[in-house]
Amino acid sequence: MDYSITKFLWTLLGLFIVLNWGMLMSSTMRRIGARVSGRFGIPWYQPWIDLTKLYSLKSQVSHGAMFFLGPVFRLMGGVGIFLFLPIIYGSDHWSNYSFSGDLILILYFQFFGMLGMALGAGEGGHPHSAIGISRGLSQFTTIEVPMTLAVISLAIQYQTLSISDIVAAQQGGFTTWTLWTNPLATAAGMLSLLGAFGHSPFNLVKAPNEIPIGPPTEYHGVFLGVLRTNGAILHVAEAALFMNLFFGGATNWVELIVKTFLIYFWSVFVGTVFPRFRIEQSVRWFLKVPTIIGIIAIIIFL
Amino acid sequence: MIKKLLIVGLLTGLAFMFYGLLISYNGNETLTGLGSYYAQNGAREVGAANLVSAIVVTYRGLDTLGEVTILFLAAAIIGFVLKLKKDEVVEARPVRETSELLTSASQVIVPVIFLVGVYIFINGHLTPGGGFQGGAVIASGVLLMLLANPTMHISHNIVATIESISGIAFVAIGILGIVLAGGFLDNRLLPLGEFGTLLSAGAIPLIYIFIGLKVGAELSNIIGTISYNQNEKPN
Amino acid sequence: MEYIILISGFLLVLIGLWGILSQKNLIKIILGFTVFNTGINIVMVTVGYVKGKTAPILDVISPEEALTSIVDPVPQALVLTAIVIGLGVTALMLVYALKLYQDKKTLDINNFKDLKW
Amino acid sequence: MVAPIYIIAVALGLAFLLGLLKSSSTNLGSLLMLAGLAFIAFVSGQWLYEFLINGRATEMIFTAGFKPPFSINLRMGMQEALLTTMINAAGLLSGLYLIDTLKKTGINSMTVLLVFVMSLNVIVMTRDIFNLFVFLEISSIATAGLVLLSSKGNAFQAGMKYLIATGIISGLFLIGIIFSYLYAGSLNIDELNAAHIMDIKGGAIAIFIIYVSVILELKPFPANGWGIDVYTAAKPGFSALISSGTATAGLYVAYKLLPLGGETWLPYFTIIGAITFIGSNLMGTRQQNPNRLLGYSSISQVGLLLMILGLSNQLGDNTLFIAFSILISHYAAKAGLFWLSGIVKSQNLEGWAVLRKQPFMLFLFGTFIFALIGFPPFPSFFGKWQLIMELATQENYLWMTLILTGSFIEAIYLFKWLGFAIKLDVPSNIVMKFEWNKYLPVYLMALTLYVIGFYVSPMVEGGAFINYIPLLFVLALFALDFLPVFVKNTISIAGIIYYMVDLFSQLENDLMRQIFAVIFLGGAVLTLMAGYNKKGTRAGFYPMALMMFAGLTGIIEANSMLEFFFSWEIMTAGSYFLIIRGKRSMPHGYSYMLFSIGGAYALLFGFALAYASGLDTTIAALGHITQLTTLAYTLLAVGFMTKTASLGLHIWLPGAHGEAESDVSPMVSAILLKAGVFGLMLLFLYMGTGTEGGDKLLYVLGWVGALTTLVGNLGAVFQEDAKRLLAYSSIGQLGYILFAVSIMTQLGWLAGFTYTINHFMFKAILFLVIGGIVVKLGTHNMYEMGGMIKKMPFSFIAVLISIIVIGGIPPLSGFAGKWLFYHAIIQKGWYFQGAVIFFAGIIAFLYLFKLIHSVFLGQLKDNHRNMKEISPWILIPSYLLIIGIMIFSAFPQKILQPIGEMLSVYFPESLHWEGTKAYTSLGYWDGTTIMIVVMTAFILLLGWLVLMSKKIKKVEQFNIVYAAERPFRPETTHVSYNIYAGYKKAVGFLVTPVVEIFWDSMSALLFDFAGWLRRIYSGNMQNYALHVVLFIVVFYLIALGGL
Repeated sequence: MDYSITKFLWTLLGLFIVLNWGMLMSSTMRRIGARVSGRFGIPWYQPWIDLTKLYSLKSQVSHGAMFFLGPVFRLMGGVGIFLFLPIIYGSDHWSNYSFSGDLILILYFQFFGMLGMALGAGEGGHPHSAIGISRGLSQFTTIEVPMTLAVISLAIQYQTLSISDIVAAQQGGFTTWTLWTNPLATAAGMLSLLGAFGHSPFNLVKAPNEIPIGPPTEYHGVFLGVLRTNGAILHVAEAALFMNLFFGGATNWVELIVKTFLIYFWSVFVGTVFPRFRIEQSVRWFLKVPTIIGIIAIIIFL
Repeated sequence: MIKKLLIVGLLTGLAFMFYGLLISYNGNETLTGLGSYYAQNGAREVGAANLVSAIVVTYRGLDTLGEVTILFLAAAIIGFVLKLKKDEVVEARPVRETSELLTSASQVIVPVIFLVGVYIFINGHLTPGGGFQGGAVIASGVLLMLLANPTMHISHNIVATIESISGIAFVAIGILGIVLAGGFLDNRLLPLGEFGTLLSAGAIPLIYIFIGLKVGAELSNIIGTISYNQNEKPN
Repeated sequence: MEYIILISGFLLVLIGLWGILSQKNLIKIILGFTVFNTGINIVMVTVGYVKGKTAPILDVISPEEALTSIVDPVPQALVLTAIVIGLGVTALMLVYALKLYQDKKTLDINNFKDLKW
Repeated sequence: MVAPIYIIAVALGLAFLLGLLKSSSTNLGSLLMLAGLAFIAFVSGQWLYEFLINGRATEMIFTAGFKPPFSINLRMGMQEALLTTMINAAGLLSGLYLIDTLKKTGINSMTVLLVFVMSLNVIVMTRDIFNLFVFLEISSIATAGLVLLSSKGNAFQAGMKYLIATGIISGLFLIGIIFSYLYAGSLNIDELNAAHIMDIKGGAIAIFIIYVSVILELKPFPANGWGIDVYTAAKPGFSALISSGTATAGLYVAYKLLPLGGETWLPYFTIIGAITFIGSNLMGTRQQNPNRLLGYSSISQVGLLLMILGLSNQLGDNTLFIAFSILISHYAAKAGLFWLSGIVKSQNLEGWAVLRKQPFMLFLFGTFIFALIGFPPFPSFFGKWQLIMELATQENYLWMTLILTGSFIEAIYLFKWLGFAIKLDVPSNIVMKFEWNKYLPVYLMALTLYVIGFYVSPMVEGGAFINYIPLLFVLALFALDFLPVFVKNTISIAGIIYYMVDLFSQLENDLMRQIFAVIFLGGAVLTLMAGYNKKGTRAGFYPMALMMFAGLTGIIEANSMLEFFFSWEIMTAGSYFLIIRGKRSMPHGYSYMLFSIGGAYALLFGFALAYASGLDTTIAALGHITQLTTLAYTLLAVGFMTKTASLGLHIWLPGAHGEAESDVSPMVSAILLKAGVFGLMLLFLYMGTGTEGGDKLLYVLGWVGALTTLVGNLGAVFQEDAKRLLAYSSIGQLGYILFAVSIMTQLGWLAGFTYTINHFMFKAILFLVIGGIVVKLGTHNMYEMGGMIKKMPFSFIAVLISIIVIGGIPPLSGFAGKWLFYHAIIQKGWYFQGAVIFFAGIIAFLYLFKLIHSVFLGQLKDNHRNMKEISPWILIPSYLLIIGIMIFSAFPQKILQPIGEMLSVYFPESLHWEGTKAYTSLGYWDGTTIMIVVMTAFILLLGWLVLMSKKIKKVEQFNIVYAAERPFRPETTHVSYNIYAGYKKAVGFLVTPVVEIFWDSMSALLFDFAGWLRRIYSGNMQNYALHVVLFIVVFYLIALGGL
């Protein structure tokens, strides 16, 4: 592994690009959402304004050490996924610290941030934090079922668990994408992605309207800034992961931007069309259609 | 009713088993096995004219000791059983008047009975009979006395003493057999004497006397204890 | 001849058992036992019988002729012991019956079921 | 040398002499009686000594100076000397024990007792069948009489029942004797045996009658109501003698007469024995009265011994050894228990809790129970072992199964009883008074068990190598039990460390055993350290804990299957006592024990099949099982899986671990469960892959492992009790291990080892810390906790690190397990199992969050505001383990690489290392790099946040707004109870306690069946007589009906 300072700087640059692209993507999506509901929506630069504001707020409240560390964990989760992901295929500079991109590492690194966030919010002592987390975790267990099945299916298909190798196997044109070579795994993965991105109908966890308070209010100022930062990075990183797994990866930044945008758009699109599930509904849902698709995706390889 | 049928069924099963024994039994034409040995050598070895006595007292003396022990045990158990619940209220049995005939006759007959009993056990090695028979006869005398006089009290001490001393004597003779003769309960510790006479067959007459006394005492003891217990007044 | 005795012995055993198993009165059950024991004793003596021979007492028979003229003395000796043992057991049973009667004022066997299961 | 005939002469002479005494001189009488009993005990003991030490030849005693068959003869040989010594010792001790009762009932009763013991001697010694009959009658009559020592009214009923039944039996016996005399011409047993009268129809019937009488005297099920009542009604002091003495003599009679009918009759002995063994034990399960229970148990043991006699032609030369070792255990244990019963004087099992007032007596009680079940180091253990081994070599699987089933049923009620004694409230109305004459016999019987066990062990193949040193250490701690905790703890730790150092020098080239040695003994040291926290003497804890560790060490050291099983059972016993120490542990300790015993019997069966395959006693025999191979491996796996609490066999674990004491939970969870893992690994290594049955088994076990994980983790999610949550989590973790090991590739095993090591570390930490908190807060319920992070920050960090490991979150070592798992699964092709495993793995987050949130985060309760951090003695071992976790996480290759090399001997290499990188065909992974990257990034981000944050204000607990107001009650604000309600709605059906329902209905079925069956014991003596006749007729029709 290359621990040189240049490597570090390249990675930092990549992170910066991803962060900005993430923010831009989220404002764009919000605008699309607003237009669909007949509103005008926010300006595209709104996230930067928000972030600047949050980082410069002075009044800060802390409930204790874990409360303080929670956002760090959360951000580490997002950044970590980025770090361990070969973001541009075939590029030494943009492969970060991924050592050929181990899929399992990334799948499990998602928990890092979640756990930290959960603990930090927990120390805040707000009942809604605990409720939200319990729902989030409940839903997450089932989101991961089709995802796991899809990953296993890919592993069987490509006989590797390295993201770089999976992307490499998809090089050679549009038709070699997993999307076409293994459509069922892709379907399972993309359904799972809906939950992972947490848009409607799987956004009871965040419950933006009914529960106006909870972690987002408990965490304010810089804390919220850190969380927002993470959100931006995480969305791109995760979209990039799906891109790598199912859509042939990206050999340059343009390809990455286009593909991640479309992947992200898929979740927003579903979110604007479907109403929200209750938690047990979403749990059941994930254990039904996506899981069955995932199982079939494996069976065809047996 | 079902139970009765079951019993009948079971007894039929047993009968089936006995039938098996029966059909394979052909009767003995000649004396064989142990019996022939005793017939040939019993008189010479033990010196008792009554071969059954020879077997009972000498060859199978240990059985006899056990047998005496059983009676002794029965008496002992009855002894401690019947004194167990002294405090319990026992209804006094209405004692019926004994008939004149019985009272008078018993006074005459009892001594004779005792005498016959003694005769039987003393001659046990010569004639049919022996210690048990004699003892039983003596006990029947005691029973007659009790019938004649239901409230009569048989002295436990005397009976027990006779019983114990004869028992000890029996064992002692047995041990003497080891010391003086071939083994435990060997009758040849005394000279065999002339075959067919009273003073013959070594220690058999002696043993029979003790057995007779002991059995008589034990049976009397049992009868007496039961009778006493029956008559016990509530205290 | 010996068959008849043997059969009657077995019959007595069965009759005794019938009494033991079917009678409700303890005293009758004990009587059943005496019948049962008697039957067994008869069977035992019969087994020792030798056709046409006499008792194993050498008063008139000389010891030399004994082998050819007496029945087997062993079963007789055994019976003697068995009788006494039966007597002891019967005496005990009677005393137990007595105590049971004193306890419950009845001799019906169905009343003594304090211990079960 | 005193001739054996003096046993009769002196006893009878004394008995008659007693009749001369006045009825008031009971003191003299009792002295004479004891002298008599002592004398005959001396005579037989002296003969035993002669035979044992001087190798004297068998002595024949001819009465009346004539040679058999013309006169009665007795025999005094090794067997007779041994049995009469046993009988006379029991007689003497019973006499001593009953001395007060005897004085009360008078001299007559002393006479009867003396004669009774004497008659048993003659029964053993005599070689004449009629003489046997006479003395059998004496013993029957004496028994009927001695029942009446009890002043209870029902004693007469019992006596009468006994007389009626034995009357019928002895009458028939006479018929049998006379007809066998008719055909054989002799009454001498040796001549009868040689006469072969089986060929004549009448002879066969005669033999049948003799056999049925002898068997009936042994009280076979179900024709034994009359016998049971005697046990129940008699004074326990006398029941002891019936159980130990009469049974011994009666069995010897059966043994003496075995050649009479020849081999054709042996199966009947076996069948009747088996029916009795199982039937009586079934009845035992429904008993409330200790004496009656012991009665059933006695009869069942006799049934077992009868079986052994019946199997003698197959057991060959080992018959006597097997019979003796089981008989002596039964003898001493049953006598001891009956005598104890007389001391406790309780009419129900619950009353035995009074034993806790006298811990030593409780210890003896436990000794007897364990000896009856056949635990080491008692003789019955070796006897049963040898029995099962021999039966397996003869392919007698049916009898093996029946014997083990019967033993298991026996364990059901005996351990229920033991549990009552250990756990129920001490009744105030029962007083145990110390009377030396009652206590001494109990002590002596217990001592007998230990001593004989020690002397018997070398007689079994492989038994000579059993290492008793750890047990001696345990014994020493028993002796030191009065010392304060601090001293005992130090001694224990020092002893274990010393032993561990010693052990390591022996295990030089065996990495697998080294790892487990570290887990077992290193774990022992760490968990024991927490014990410094306790005050007082902690009576009984240290011997039991060390016993468990001794057993654990033993299974590592074992070279032979016997040593392994020996240690396995020692470990089970120790852990049972540890588990049952918890406040509410009675039912859990009980179910733990039952599952353990069931598992142990499965193991025993498997070992036996292994032994039978090549007559090899070493553990390596597991490698070449040819008899019923698949069944053998399945049984062995099931046996080990009872310890790893795999699905179906897991229901004991949550209670047992959850309710155990705070430092016991880590011992049994982090350490003890690994014994099962060790066993499984051992088994699988020997089994290997490629066999058809074995591979199927592995496939099934893989699924079992996966589903265990799911059930365990789901179960944990819905717990409100912190320790139970951890316990369910253990089930889940052990499921992973089972799954991993079943994969049978290098990767799978590496995953298994990683999980094993991790689970050891984090579960020890969690149970230590959570256990400490539970004790400190006085509640198990998580919703009653909360906010502890402020009070117990060190505990929080320990728990946090542990849950990161459980969750498999990088960069800690848990991730290594997950990574290896994915690779192993995909290589193996077990995709669906793998999917289940990973689903379960994510579910783990639910309970982990619940645990850490409910305890440490959320709202601090008012009554906990003054709480302090838990004891440093808990934190020190926890932090030592955390250091271990950190090292393992940062340098996984240091441990995994050698393990991989070790495994490459057994499996094709599927993982190789380059520096810190682990390569498989699917990818590679580098724990050290991950650690560095994550740590660096985390520190940078933390720095970023610190840099950005200004003027952070620490706020109070309730500085939140909730439902438009500021809450003020932590109870209403702390969200913890049923936190996953929505989840439960969706997937709650998966936690339906199917397995519990299954086992519950199984036990209900058993109990109902026993309850239905025992209605035959109607109490009516006539029915009992009917049973006897029925038994005879049915037996006759089966045995000779067609003749």
